[in-house]
Amino acid sequence: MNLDHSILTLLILTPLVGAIVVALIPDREDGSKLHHIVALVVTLLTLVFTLHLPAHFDYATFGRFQFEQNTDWIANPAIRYHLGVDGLSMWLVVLAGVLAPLGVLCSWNAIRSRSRLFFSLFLLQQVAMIGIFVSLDLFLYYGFWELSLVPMALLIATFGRTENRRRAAIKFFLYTFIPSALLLVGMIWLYARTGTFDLPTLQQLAATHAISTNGTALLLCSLAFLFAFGVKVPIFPLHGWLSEAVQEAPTAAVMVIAGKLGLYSILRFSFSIFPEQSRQIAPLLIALGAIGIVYGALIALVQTDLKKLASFATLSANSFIVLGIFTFTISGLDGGAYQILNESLIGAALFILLGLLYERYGTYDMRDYGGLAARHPWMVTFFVITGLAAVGLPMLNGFVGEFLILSGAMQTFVAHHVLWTVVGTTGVIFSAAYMLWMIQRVFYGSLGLRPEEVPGWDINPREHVELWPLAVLFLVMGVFSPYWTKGIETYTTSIASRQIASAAGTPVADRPAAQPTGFVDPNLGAAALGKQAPATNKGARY
Amino acid sequence: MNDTLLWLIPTLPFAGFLINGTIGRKFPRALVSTVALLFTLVPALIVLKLWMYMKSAGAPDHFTLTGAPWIAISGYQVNFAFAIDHLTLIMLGIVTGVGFLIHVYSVGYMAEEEGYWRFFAYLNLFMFFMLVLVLAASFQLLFVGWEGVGLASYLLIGFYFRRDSAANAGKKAFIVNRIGDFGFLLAMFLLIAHFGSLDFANVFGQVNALPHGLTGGFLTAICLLLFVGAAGKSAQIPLYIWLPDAMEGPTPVSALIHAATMVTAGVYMIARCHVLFDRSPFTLAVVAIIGCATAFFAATIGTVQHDIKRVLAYSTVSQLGYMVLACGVAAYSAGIFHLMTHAFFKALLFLAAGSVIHALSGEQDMRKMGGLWKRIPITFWTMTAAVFAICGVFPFSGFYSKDEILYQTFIRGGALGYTLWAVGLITAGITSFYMFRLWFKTFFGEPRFDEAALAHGHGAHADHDENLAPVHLHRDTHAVMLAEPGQPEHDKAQAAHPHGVHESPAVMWIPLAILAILSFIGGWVGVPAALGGHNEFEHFLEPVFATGATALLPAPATSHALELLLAAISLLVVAIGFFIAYIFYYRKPGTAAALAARFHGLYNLLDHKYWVDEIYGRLIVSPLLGFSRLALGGLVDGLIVQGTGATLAGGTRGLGWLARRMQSGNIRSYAGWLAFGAAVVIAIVLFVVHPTHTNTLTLSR
Amino acid sequence: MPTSLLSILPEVIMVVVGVIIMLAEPIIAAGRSRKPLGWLAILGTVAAAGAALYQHSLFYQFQWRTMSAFYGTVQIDDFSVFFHLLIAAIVLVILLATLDYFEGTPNSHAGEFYALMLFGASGMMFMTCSVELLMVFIGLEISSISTYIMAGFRKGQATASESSLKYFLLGSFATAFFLYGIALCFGATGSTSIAAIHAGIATTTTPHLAILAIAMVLIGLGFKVSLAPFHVWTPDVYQGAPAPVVGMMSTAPKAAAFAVLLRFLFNGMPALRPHWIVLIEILAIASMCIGNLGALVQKDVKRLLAYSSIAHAGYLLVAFSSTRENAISAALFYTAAYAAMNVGAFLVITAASGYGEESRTIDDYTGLALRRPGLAALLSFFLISLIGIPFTGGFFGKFYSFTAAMYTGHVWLAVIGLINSGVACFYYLRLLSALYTRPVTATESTLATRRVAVPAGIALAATALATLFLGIAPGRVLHLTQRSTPVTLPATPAPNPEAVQPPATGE
Amino acid sequence: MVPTSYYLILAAVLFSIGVCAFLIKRNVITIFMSIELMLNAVNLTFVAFAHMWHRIEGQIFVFFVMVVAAAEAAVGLAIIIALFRARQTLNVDQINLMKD
Amino acid sequence: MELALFIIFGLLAVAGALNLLLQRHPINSALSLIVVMMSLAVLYWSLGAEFLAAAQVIVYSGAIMVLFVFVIMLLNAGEEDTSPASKFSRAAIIAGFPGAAAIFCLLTFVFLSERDHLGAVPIGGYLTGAVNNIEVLSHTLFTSQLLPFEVTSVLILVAILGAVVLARKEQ
Repeated sequence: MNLDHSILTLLILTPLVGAIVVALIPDREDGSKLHHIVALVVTLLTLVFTLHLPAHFDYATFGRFQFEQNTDWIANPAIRYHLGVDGLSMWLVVLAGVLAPLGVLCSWNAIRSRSRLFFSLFLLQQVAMIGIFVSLDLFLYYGFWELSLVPMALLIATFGRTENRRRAAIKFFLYTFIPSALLLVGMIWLYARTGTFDLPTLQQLAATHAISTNGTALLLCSLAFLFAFGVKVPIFPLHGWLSEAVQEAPTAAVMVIAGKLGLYSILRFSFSIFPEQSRQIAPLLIALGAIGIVYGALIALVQTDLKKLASFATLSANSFIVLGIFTFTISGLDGGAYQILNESLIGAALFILLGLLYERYGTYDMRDYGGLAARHPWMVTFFVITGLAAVGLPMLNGFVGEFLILSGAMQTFVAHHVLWTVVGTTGVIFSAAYMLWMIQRVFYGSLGLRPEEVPGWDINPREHVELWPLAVLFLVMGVFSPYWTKGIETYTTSIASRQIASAAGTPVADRPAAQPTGFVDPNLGAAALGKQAPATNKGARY
Repeated sequence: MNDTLLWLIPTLPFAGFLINGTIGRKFPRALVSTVALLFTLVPALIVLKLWMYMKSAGAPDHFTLTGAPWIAISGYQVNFAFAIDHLTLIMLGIVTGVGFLIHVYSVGYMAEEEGYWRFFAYLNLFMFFMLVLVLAASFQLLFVGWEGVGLASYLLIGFYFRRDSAANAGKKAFIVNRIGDFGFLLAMFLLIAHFGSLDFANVFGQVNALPHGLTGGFLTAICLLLFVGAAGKSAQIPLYIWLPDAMEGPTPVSALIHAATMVTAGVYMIARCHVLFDRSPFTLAVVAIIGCATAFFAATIGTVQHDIKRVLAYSTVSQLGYMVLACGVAAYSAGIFHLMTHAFFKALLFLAAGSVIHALSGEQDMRKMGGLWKRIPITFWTMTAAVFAICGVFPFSGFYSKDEILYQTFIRGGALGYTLWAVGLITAGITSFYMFRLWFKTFFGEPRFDEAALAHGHGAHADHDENLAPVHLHRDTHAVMLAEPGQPEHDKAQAAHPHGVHESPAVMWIPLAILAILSFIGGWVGVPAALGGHNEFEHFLEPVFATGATALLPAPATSHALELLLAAISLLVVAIGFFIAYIFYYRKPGTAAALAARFHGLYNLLDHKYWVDEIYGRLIVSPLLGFSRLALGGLVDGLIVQGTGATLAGGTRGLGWLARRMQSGNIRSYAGWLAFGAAVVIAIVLFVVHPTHTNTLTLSR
Repeated sequence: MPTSLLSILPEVIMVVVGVIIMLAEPIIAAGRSRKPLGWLAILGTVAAAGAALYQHSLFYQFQWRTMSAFYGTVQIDDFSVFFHLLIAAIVLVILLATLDYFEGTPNSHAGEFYALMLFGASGMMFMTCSVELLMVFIGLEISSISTYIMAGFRKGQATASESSLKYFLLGSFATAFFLYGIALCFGATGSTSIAAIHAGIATTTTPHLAILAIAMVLIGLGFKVSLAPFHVWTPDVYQGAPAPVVGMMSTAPKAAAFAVLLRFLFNGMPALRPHWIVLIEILAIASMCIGNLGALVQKDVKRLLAYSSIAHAGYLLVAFSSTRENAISAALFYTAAYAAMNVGAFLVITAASGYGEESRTIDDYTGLALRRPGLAALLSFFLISLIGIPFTGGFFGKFYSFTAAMYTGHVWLAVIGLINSGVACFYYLRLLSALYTRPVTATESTLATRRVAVPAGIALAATALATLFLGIAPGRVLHLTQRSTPVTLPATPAPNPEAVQPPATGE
Repeated sequence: MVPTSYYLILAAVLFSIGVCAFLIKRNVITIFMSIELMLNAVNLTFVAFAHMWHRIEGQIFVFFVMVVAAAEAAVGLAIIIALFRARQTLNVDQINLMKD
Repeated sequence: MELALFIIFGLLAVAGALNLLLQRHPINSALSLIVVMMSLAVLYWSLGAEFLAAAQVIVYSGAIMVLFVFVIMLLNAGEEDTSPASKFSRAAIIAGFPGAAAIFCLLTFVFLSERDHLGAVPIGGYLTGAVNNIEVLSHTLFTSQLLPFEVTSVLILVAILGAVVLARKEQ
């Protein structure tokens, strides 16, 4: 039997069955780790299954989905059980597979009581996440999208750190749910117009302008989509929920709370169904992305709470991706998509490390820390590696993504975009500042208050198992990026090339390779650039 | 030439880093140093072999090694590729040679330190990145080395991380470098946008293919941005502030990274990109002015410093200014020449200073030195060679390189050229003054240190803060808990270390000696024709710099007589500097203090380094943090972002209270609402008619 | 069996079993358990459901679309069968849950309760199959009066009798409006039969009376289904009434009332759609907004669910803005989905708080998951369904409703509705997250710790499964609801709406 | 000849007075009476329409309303008695345990 | 003549209704309601509903109102509490009375605007001599309205059951 036709279902079912199994094992007071072990086995199994995808993926197939499954589910409305992946979603599925065992491992000691609840919710969250990545039916996707909210909200509400947890959970839920109500309106509208929820079909209809001739309605609908996704990312200034949720959520949950779901959704749905509307709105999003980068970094710079810092760092990092994908250049899209993977891994590592600190010293307040480098040489090593990956040190993964994003933004050759690229690039300065500042406050200098009172221990073997794979991935993904980007390109080329066709109206190949007269100093002649309409298509070359 | 061997040049140090970095803490010290030295020596030997190959007849003057792709997307690809030409070769020689010597020196210098394995791991990491930097065949790979050396620098400056000042200095270095990188990155983005590649050969080829008259425009933007990067890395105004602070690192680090190699990366980069810079006269002018200003500015600060390493740090900034100035007047080979000689003598200066500090068990303040020349003669003599070299005393190496720069500046002509020359000349005098000041204060006069205290104190290094000695780095937690503050280690260290002022061990002075020889003769490869030489150095680099716009411009008129005259003038200036120092610090030691009291304002200004750090703090850092905290964190995030959500939530809740108010619990009021509602409903039905209603679509389509 | 009897067979069974229980009740000694009577009632309900299915099978057998009896007073079609089954199912589940509810409580009148439940159900069933407004009125009164009584069943509690009184007085008040509406309808068309009204609207000389009649009928039925602004009774009555009764009265009579409304508007008054459509929109928006806003500030769980039921009535009413077929199928689906989840929620409350209802506020439910994880999980599931998270019945209910509205271009209705459901999740979540939070104070909350009885467990499982089924395979039920549009007899061509345009109101 | 509309308006007057009485009266029993008044107003409308249309259904309806009113009265008064037993009051303003 | 009859009993009915509203003691209100009902009985008669007129007197005034009076006596209900604690409900004043007035106005507006189509009423039955009002009524009751008639028994059953359950005194 060929696994290719059922692998995606298997991927969804494995954690689901796992969740049910975990839910059936009763809680015991004696601190048994049965739930942990079952969850670990399930997540590892899922990881193994996800690896089937890159192993059997056809990298030569562009713009088409693979491992497809397409069966009837509900006749009316026409909802199909349609799964499939392309290079983009494939890697995200693998990412979800990688993060899950890490989540279980980092909860090993953090979750002592009510582990049944924790791990069933955690596995449900995993189901939803994989489901989001593999769904090709808009409705099915929406189902998983909403499904992802509940376990997350409950995880925050139940396993939150402080008394503020319920508030944070509700805030998280509301912030995500209300916009997704708009998403649902948009979906229903689409359905009412087209009678289908099938993404490939909708994509074709969109390409032939067959969804609607009402431009305003389409734009509004695309905005509804974008708004829902943007809050989930979160895009500045829609990040109101992020800080509290990150502060409260247990490490395993925080690893998947922001970024990839929203960004993937923008890439997959906004860009596919509303190609022109997305480009219409792109200047705004580029601006917001650039502002978000600086904004998040600057606020992170003045935080004293580690998790709050990390939350704004997340905002900043996700803003890079937003900036990248809305440039609609291959470079920006590739970099953005790649950076989703990177940022998730880096964020996971960062939150795991913060969790380790919290496990030992019970606080996230930086002022209570200091001088830990001597006590935890391994921990500081991983912290520094993670920090460097986050600030985009070359040879580590963050750099490749950031570089492609920003260079993609520059390639748009629109004065306005160039300006925002410059603004966004300052993010590399600020990100270094807050990361190093954090590392210094926690690890350098003299021993802090908490560490003086509480004995800590360096990283134990289990924690090594969590962190080494991530550290190695940082390096490998920073050095061998083509392995990932070639998969991602099966997606991005279709998105980016369409823009060129629609915007320039001239075939790419016709353009001369270098055209000195068209060059304008962007810093000096930004205004002049606006007049040179053809110059805006310079990115076409890439 | 075997490709594999070439690949080994950078990878071996990296392997050394991995070995020492992961399992080094379990190694005995001897094994750590063996690994570190071996993995630096072998590349140095390979470079030697490469050198001989390149010198051999029939060898290409440049070639490229291409490896696996690093980033490959549609329309843009960058590979792991190394380009080797004569410029690279010189840099390779400096990096591996000086690097190896400093490694050797460190074995002795760091012998007693905790985190020995860590130190060598970082040093090897630095070597790796520095080699990548000079070997890179594309901007992007160069950037790998560029950032990587920054990282290594960060780690090494913060080596004594217990000390807040060290940690701060490391952070500061990294962040200021990042500002430079910001420019570098933008330059790269513009390059990609315009040329579609970051490959040196590709980009420079395209630039050379541009019409000859085309200068400026976007090229100016790119060059200015590149120069921002160079200014960060090579500590030029306004980004030089990190370098003096970087002296918090162990002295060998200062020698290797913050004097000989890393800080010259900016100069190297400008030289490497000369094709671009040649297209932008405006940028070149900026480069020259900034370089010259930096040279002068740093030199003036150097005159009043008391910390021996800080004097050297400012002199480094100043000398880097000379190199940048050379680049700015398109005398790239002169810049590289000075880079090389500077690597020799400045590394030597630092190492010798380290030896002094070592001798005085950690004292860095020159006011507490004096009369050391008899006590530590090897150090004294080697240092003397270095001081003469840096001051440009004939025939020490510095003389040739510095004079070449001043000469090239002069013949550039024009008001700018002459001004720059004049400033450069004055700077040479100041350099001579403060270097001899250091020389006199350290080695001559009455010993001002407390011999008794030295004899009884333990032999910790300057880099140790007594209270914060970094102990137990490789101990597990329990040991930390039990052994705080680690007395046993101290005792052991004391027992092992000779007391009192002492000459350094052989493993330290042998590198000093080698470098002293190099400082002396290093300049002889570039003896100008005016002095009867052939300037072989310039000719060696000709294949590299012969391309580009400068090569197309008419060469400025040269004259041997002029060159000799200028050399004589500069020697005179050096002599004046020497005499002032001699009088102030040897003959009449009180003069300096009196002058300082007389010109109190000026002295204060210099003593506080023109308050530049404070100005940056007040004008940039504090406002930025305040802005982040209050405007962004408070106003935008608190009020607008969170506030909008809160207002919406609160408003909704308020409406909820209103809805609740309907619910008074009284049946009569309920009936009232019902009646009211009924009236409204009736009114609506009677008076409001839906204008259109469509019955076109069905659910079951 | 004569057709006439066959057509009211479910109701007859309910009434007969009810009478038997009523008669048997005094025979059983005072202290004895009334469980056998409960089982009898359950049997009767099952039989009634079976009868409804039998009617349905006859349609298949004879290819009937409808079956009319008693001079056209009642009309059995798929529509009525759907509601018969739904009402029977609700009553069945409630009966299962209440089997042990009264045990151990003196003077619980359990026997009378079962009888009233059956009588009330028969009234609701009559409402759904009547096409004669007089019959509707009688059915409505039977169902109302029995619910008035059941609301006050825990006589010891002061709140119970207050709840009963409020419900009764305001209910009668609304009934007067409903009756007035029927009277005006009669005045406009000279008949009280829906088919005749349909026909009469076309020829009436006094269309204003008919329009007025719509308003009055909507007021009366709007009260029964607790549409804003006729919702004011809902929170108080739900709070005071026994939880299982609330479970019943928040679903079954509402379903019946919606059935009447559907028949009345879509079969009786389609010609006047331009007049009532605006009203429907406004009532829907008002109900959604007021229901959700009111619920935001509630502390009492039953009051909270009361407000939520107001909002849900609004969501359901959104469907009415669509075309006839879409509106009816969506509304039917919503009714079923809402019944499943809401009954389920109230059954959990019944199980958690018992007869005495010691646990009332959200705080009382804090930490439920710690002691009774199963109940907490079920309640979470029902709440999730009420929020409208996919793969639950509640979601598809809303989905069909809003999609239906979208088909006739009521985009803003859908937008407002969905934003409302976003707001709604706040209070559901407050309860939901409380379930999983450890209580702050050390004092044990008063949540009962006794086990859930087997029948109640079955009832809970049934509602949960129904909610899940509606969320996973909604197509099955939707298919049923789409076939279940009420039949208009005699089928007359739709009159030209222009003919009934009222004269300009300025005169 | 009396115009039918007069009867209808009279019914409307009585109905509105009934509504007002419901709003004003404090005694539960009186409030219940005001409902009866409203029902009577509706009955008058029915009869008037029955006369106008010459159809007996209107009168039949009134007949049923009377029956329902009787039944409601029985139940309603029973509820009032039960309430009085529990609360010892007939004043609606004091029957507001549940609010908000 | 017809008009005079209508006006007299119409006014009497309105007066009775207002008296119901204004009287403080429930017994007085009950008696006022009986006046309304009696007046309506006359109007029923004038509208040709002889049976209903009789039923109004016997069932409504006779049975139902007696039940009311009985309960008033049973519960010993006195005059209404007019203490400040029991003032008008604010919602009733703000919303209720305008609402009631509006309802009246709207109804009247409609009735008046449609008055031409509504026609006029001659005194006596429209069922002229030939057919008896009661005969038609009973015929209809047992043919076309048979089911409601039968089902009403269930309603009454429910009412009895409810009354018993609610009013029974617990031991």
